[in-house]
Amino acid sequence: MATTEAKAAPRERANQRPELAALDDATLREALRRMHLIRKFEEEAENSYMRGLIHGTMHLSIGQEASAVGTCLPLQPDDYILSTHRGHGHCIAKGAEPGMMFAEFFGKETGYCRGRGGSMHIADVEGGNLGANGIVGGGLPIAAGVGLSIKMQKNNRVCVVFFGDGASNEGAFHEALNMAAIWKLPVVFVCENNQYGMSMAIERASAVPNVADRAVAYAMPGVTIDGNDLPLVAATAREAVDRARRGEGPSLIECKTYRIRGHSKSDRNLYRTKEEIELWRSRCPIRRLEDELVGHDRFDRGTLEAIEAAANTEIAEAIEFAKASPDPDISELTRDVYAN
Amino acid sequence: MATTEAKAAPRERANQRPELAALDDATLREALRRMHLIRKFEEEAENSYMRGLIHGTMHLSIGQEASAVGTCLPLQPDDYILSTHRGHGHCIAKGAEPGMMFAEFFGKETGYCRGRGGSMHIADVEGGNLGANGIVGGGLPIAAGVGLSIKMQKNNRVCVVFFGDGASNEGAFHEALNMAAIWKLPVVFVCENNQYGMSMAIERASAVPNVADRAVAYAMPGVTIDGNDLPLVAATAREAVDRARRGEGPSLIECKTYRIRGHSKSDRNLYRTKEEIELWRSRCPIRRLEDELVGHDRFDRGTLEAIEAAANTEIAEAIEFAKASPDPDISELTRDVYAN
Amino acid sequence: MPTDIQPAGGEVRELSYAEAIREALGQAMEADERVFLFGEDVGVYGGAFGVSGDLVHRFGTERVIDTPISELGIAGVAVGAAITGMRPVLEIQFSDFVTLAMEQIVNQAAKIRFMFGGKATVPMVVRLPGGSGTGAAAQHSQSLEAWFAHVPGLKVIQPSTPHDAKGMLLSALDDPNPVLIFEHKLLYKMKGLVPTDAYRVPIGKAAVRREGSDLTIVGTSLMSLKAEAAAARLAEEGIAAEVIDLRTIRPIDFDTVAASVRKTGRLLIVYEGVKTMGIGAEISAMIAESDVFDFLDAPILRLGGADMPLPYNPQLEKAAVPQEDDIVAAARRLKREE
Amino acid sequence: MPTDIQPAGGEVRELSYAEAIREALGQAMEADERVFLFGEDVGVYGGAFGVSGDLVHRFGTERVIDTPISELGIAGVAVGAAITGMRPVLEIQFSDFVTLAMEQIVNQAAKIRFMFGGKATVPMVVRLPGGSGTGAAAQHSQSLEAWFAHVPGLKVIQPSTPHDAKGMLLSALDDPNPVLIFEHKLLYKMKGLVPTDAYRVPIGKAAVRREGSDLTIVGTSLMSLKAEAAAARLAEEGIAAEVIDLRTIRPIDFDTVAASVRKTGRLLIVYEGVKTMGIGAEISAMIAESDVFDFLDAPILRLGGADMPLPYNPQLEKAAVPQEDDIVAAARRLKREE
Ligand SMILES: Cc1ncc(C[n+]2csc(CCOP(=O)(O)OP(=O)(O)O)c2C)c(N)n1
Ligand SMILES: Cc1ncc(C[n+]2csc(CCOP(=O)(O)OP(=O)(O)O)c2C)c(N)n1
Ligand SMILES: [Mg+2]
Ligand SMILES: [Mg+2]
Repeated sequence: MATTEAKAAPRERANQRPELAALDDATLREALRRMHLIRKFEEEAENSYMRGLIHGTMHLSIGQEASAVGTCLPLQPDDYILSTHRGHGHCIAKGAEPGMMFAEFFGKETGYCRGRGGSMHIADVEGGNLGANGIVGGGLPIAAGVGLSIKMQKNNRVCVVFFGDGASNEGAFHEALNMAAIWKLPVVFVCENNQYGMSMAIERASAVPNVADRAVAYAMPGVTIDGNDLPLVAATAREAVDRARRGEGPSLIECKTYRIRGHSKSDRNLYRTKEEIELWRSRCPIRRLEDELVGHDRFDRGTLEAIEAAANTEIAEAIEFAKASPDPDISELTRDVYAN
Repeated sequence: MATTEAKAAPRERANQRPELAALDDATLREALRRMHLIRKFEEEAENSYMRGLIHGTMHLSIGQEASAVGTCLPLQPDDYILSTHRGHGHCIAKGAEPGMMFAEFFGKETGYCRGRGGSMHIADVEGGNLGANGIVGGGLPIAAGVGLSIKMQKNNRVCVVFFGDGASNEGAFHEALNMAAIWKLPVVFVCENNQYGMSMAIERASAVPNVADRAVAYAMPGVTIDGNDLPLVAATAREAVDRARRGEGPSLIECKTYRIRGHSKSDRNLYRTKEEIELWRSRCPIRRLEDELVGHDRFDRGTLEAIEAAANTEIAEAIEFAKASPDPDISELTRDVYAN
Repeated sequence: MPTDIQPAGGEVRELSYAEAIREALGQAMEADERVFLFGEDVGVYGGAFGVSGDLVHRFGTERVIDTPISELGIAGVAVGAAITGMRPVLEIQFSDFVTLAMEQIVNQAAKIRFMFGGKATVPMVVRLPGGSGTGAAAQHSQSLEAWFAHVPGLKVIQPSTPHDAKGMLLSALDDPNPVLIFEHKLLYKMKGLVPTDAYRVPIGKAAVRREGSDLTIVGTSLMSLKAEAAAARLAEEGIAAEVIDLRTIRPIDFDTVAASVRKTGRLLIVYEGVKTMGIGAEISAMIAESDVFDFLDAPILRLGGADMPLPYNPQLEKAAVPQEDDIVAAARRLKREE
Repeated sequence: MPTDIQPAGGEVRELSYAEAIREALGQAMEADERVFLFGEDVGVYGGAFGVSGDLVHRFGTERVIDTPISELGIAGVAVGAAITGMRPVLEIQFSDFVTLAMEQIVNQAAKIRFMFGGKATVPMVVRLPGGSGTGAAAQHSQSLEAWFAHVPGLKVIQPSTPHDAKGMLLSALDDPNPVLIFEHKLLYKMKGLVPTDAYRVPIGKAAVRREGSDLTIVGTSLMSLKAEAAAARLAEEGIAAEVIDLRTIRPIDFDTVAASVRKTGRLLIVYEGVKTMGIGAEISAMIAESDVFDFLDAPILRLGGADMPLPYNPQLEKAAVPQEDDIVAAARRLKREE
């Protein structure tokens, strides 16, 4: 989703912080729509799971919507993203259809992966999403390859790769950031630091408190920001994306955020406190943006409610589409193992 | 090899730089002996290779003797080292017998690995050398394991792991340093930055000019030093080893040095200039130490010549031992694949 | 119910497969302070599949160690600890992630002893939950054990019952070599009789689960249970299948398989990994190159995973690996062959 | 001399195996700007085995790219480039180091197309020098190709002649799937006739190198050359061996092997990888489960690497893998069997 950035903010945005003032109404409306879509998508996915309609596992990003949507705001439709096991948000933020996502979740032929991939592998290749990934850190070296490909094809695109705090301790992180740096690849590394890799707090898992502290090891710009602040995420991402597009090389952005739900469906939350979860629940990135917008008279409550309601409707229709969709044909079991 | 460090240097060492003054005569004599042994060992290995007595390949560390010997000076006999494909120096520095090393090279039953390992796998487990390694970076995660083992057994040992500049771009480097840091393991990471990983100059391979610049990513002390300066290497290593032994965690030491020979026997040196090689040849760490010692009246030339001559004799005898040793018995082909 | 309950002392009672592993770990850690468990989320989380459970509370965070997500690194930690006197037990959270740790397992752990001329040992145990059936799709459902059967220096086991899981894990901890244990995720909740004592089940010995004279079915892991179920159904049709649970895939207990095939003249091998180059290939080839060849009355059949990544959709997922019906059908076909 | 020189246009002259690969790379890079070569020291160094040679001078450092020592990372780079329109050729300096890159090759490259429901392709080529005989010991001498024959989504080839090396590499570059090429290091200097044109040798087709009626010897890579030499000696004793060079180990050309065994009734498979779970296991099992079983007059023999890491000592190293004499002896034994 590409946005038009106001060089000088119109008069009525003059007293707003620059990150907010930089976003016009249409952009904000779309950003809010996508954040709601993500939230509802995941709540409904969770529901469907509880009701036995979805098998396997799932990793919900409820509470992390701002980093996904904010990061994708400055992207063009033909820019690339690479996502993670916790990838629904990235997928929607890059413009995917919730209907095809639900269909994938339900294992249907109409799903993004024709029911073969499931939640952990949803890819919207046409839309520039080169896939969620079941392997922690798996997308990082691939992103370097996408960056190299962009550079060789001189097509002026950019690749954003999302990963978690836990992934930053994988060797793949190190190798990918180093290659992106030495070759000045148009890649933006976006760490969604939700403070845990499964049960492992970042303080226990990582030698440094901030993932972005590692950017110096690759001589690339690195910044740690409040990942629940959509305008800030968008402004930070825009800078990195522009830099990448100018051929000046990669950046590392660390969005501090929190996953409200357990790691996956089997998590009993033994490694964190209820209080901590509640604290972060109160930092909901959606409500926070809405409050700021109302506070600055950018939107009134009615408009916000309408945006949310429309998202709810879209999700309800998406589920219906998915439910009504056909299952894969078992005779096509081994289709697409090889390309011809 | 453990050394006795003079708390206050004796009178006659008063005008010497502290790194030199800290080393007593016996220590220096032994350090010189080992540097000469390494140099001669490798020159003779090269000779034997040329004459067809050794098959396979070999990686010579001529020019890098100070980093190997200096690093091992503060180690106790039961401390551990982990070495690399370019490991003859480390092996001798930790106290191995050149005879058993040559025997290994010649594929003899009396070799350190009974002729099964060869140059790239020489290990002197009893002497605390847990092995050269054919895999670049392969020793790094193992070192973290050795460090953990030391910590769990509370045996007060220290593990030094050597690796090259090229190895610092392996994911293994990242994972190992992170684990050593979070668990405060008694490991000293010694990068022998000889400026090339095979044909790849560090400036082309790595995003940062100094490997030690990456220490911040693991919140551990990191220092870049002149690796051809034996007293400096020894002093730096001592500090890191002491720190590790005190339970204060790992350190990263980068010894800038140069390999005078090609990467291996098949190197045509297309990636560097004759001038560069000559420049570094003039920075020979052995001659340099000798000159400093003579300059400060620590030893006279005659003493130095005697040390070198003794080393030459030792190497000559070592070769004879190796040549006279028996080949492995082919009926024992699959022995030691498994332990019983 | 396993047919080879050891004459171990102590009570016998029902435990799940996961509980049996936990009991073995606890007993080993009590008996030998060199033993420790580490891996991703094995501590307070209790392991991704709940296998470690409360061990961290019993033994503390120094002996039940949560690691960063660094599979190559933690495999190296196991090697380093093993060669310097410890007895590490490493859990790779899903066996699919062993793809990141192959270097340390294959180039280091498996070879160090030989490369060093016998002057070191690498007594480490790696636990690897594998297999499909949980809807976890292509990167979390593989059965990769056959790769490791190709690697000299390793031992590779696949216990299929709680009894064997406990006894073979304890044997693995006695073993001075690196031992990989592939545990099928669908087995963790299955129950079986397990003695309270710290008994051993040997590595390298297959178990005859059911005797029969018409054909031999060799199964591994979950598939040996499916083979038993299939054999019960076949018996109703008058086909007497002998069922062998291979249990160890490196080294393979050729004698047990050979003795059975000499008797039955027919062999069917069932495993979940991809059929091509799966463990069944080796068993078939061992038989075909031995003197048992002369006893064969029919081709040697293999049932293995379809030639594809594991699909997410549950119907497809089921269709991609052998099911009880497939075993019954294959056994019938084999019985008819002349 | 290869028996299947394609009727390709252009002159035919002698090239070494390494030169043939280089020629294929050069022709592909000229014809298709999406093709590029990368890996450790493939640039000015010319490749650890001199395969890339002067390519960097012809195509520049933007298309012949030296990489850091980051095997996992560079495999990922191949995947990323392939799914976005490029045709990467990755050299893994020694195939042993692929142990560091398994994750990207097995979990990503091989599965992406399927996992994404067919909505992406991964046309990448990985070149992997392997094999023993150079005194490089256990971590630089392995033949690990059989692992990849177990991975659906990949194609795996092992050309044994300069002619096939060129033609199969060009086919690999046409292929929309990830193709792994295992090149034996001892082959690089071997010479053979190679047409100047950019001809293709198909993936998935074995080559009958010598016809014979007494037994079939299937060899892979260097071992197929040894098998040819052995067959020549056997002919002098009156044993007519048919020699098949398998060339592709995924997918295996079963038809060619089966047709031969139907004719000869005897099968010997020779490969350098560890015998247990090596590619011979699959070929044996395919025959033993097919109707060719009925044509077998003797057990199916395999000659493969000894069950051990490769030793450094040259005598031991030789003893650890099949040699021409071993093939002759095995063939004689097989011929005698009833
Ligand atoms: C290579 C690998 N190791 C382990 C896992 C199991 N696993 C899945 S998600 C996860 C935690 C990842 O943490 P982080 O990167 O912070 O992402 P988050 O889940 O917090 O979004 C783990 C350990 C995996 N999928 N892949
Ligand atoms: C994993 C791995 N990749 C590649 C190689 C081949 N190789 C051996 S040494 C070497 C260069 C290593 O460079 P560096 O770490 O700087 O050590 P140096 O040789 O300079 O001492 C390479 C690429 C290897 N042995 N292992
Ligand atoms: Mg996280
Ligand atoms: Mg170097």
